[in-house]
Amino acid sequence: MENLKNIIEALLFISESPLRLDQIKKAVPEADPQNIRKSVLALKDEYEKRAGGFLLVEVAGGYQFRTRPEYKEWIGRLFQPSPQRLSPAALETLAIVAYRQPVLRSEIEQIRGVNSGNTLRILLERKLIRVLGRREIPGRPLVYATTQKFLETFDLKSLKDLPTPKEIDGMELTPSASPGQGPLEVTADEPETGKNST
Amino acid sequence: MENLKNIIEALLFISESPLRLDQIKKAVPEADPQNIRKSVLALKDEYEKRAGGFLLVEVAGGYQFRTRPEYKEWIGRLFQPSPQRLSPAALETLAIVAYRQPVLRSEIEQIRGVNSGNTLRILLERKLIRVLGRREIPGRPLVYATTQKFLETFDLKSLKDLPTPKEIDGMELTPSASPGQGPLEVTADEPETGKNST
Amino acid sequence: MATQSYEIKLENVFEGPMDLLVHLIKKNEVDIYDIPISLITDQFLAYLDWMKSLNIEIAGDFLVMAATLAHIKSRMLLPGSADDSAEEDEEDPRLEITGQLLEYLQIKSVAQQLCQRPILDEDVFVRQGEDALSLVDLETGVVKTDLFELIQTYHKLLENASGKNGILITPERISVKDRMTEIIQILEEKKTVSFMELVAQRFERIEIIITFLAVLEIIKLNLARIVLNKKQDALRLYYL
Repeated sequence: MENLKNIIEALLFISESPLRLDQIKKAVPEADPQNIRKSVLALKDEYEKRAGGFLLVEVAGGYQFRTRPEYKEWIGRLFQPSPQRLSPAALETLAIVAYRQPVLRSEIEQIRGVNSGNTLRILLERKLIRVLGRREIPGRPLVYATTQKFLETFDLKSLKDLPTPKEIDGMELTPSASPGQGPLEVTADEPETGKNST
Repeated sequence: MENLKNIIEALLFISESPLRLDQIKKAVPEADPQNIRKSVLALKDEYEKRAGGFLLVEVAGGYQFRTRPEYKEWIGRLFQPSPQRLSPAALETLAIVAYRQPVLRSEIEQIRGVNSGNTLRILLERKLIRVLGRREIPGRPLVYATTQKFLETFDLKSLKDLPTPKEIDGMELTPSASPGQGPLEVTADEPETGKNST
Repeated sequence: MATQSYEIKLENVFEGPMDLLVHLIKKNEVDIYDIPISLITDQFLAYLDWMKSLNIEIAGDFLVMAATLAHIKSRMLLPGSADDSAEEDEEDPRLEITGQLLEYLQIKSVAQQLCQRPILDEDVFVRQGEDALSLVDLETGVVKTDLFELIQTYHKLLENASGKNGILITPERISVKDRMTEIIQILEEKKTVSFMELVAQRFERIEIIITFLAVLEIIKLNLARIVLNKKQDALRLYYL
């Protein structure tokens, strides 16, 4: 297929959300998966070299065209102002959910030291987190996790791409420094790709 | 302004509708109108020569990026089963069925205060609810309940996982806070990348 | 007066007791692994007093932290635990707060780094949707919504409905209806189930009663048939 790269470019161009390679394969079943991959990477390269107004970015498990950050000022002038920035409290809560997922509200509050119901609600409304289910312990509390939109919003390829916490006071921060704390528990039925392994 | 062409490209890229030159001028007032025009035409030329997946076309008095028509077949394959939002009325009815099941139409209408036959039909068609049977009271009304697809759509293991209104009360939910965000797509067969993978 | 109003603004900077604690530790430039607990506790309490004097309502979370600090301080004063000779066998009571602080600082650092990334719709933008392509297939079509939207909708309905026609707005934790749904799910899977199986995992009397009521209701709805097996002296449900 000599026009495969063009077809993929058109698909990426029109898609609202990041396109995964398997989604592309579904639209172009006649193409070889290897060639699809190659074409996508070639496109990514091309746009980087071209250094135009937008780039092909790998994000949330797929690929998406995005404008280059340096042009946000002009875009902001022409289009609707973006949604309100997340408050430091909301960001903190989000960071905990991201790192400790699947996580309970009580675990979040233990780390933050404050009631976090309100910030959880805001994050749920903004679809950055979601209710994953319940933990089978007394009270059957709700379990929270981040969403696909979280990855898209913060330009993350996957949860493995989360930033690592900075070292504090020049010393390695090990979770073991917090003895007997709940959030580090690993439950058998819930795999934790999201957790950072220190 | 040496990056004018890039700024214009970014603006054209994210715009939903064709951009007129005067609109571009509004976003980049520091640029000379002559240069804006030149940059747009240069971009148009560039994309034509490149002959990729999309082009910059002059349309409706402005300029817009559009996929090349020859790729519509593949685009169609990718986007055919496009996720559809439930109307607020349908969501309301679904919420009542979910929390009150098994439930009668008359009970739904008592809570909503409006005729709900139509939304029930839509939900039945979409296989989110089903007829469970009839209640043995005068008129033998139909009894409704949610389906397996309902659970899949909302990513629930079972109905027991449905959060209770009380839990949301605990989050200090304010009715005024409405989600103005793009909804998260929930699909049954495509696991999210954001989700922990096994 | 001018300085006071300035300080009130400063107060808002603290998200909670952890934030205040971090502030105090930074201000005093002390080692997080060797917190002068007495000094920090005093300053923490002084801050609460100052808030009180300004008639600022102190959140319970701050009081909890104050109590924790006071408790650690008192344990440090116990013979044997404060001086170095005791070491090893007795854990430093400050570890409790150190661990929490480290964890909190870790999260803060992550939050900050997340914030610096190119954020969608703030720093970078994507093309707006092309809805013209939507073709809806009712049978297989996926639905664009999420759980929170569903709960929120129900919550609003309840709020609007409260006080109207005296509608019951507080569903029981384990209601007959819930139990019915569970039983029907079991029946759909297995087609048949005995009453004993249904109550096997139920230890509380109320749960057994509710199960029984649910079974009666299911039979009333003509959803299942109940048969008494004389040999085994057991009731068995068959899905219709």
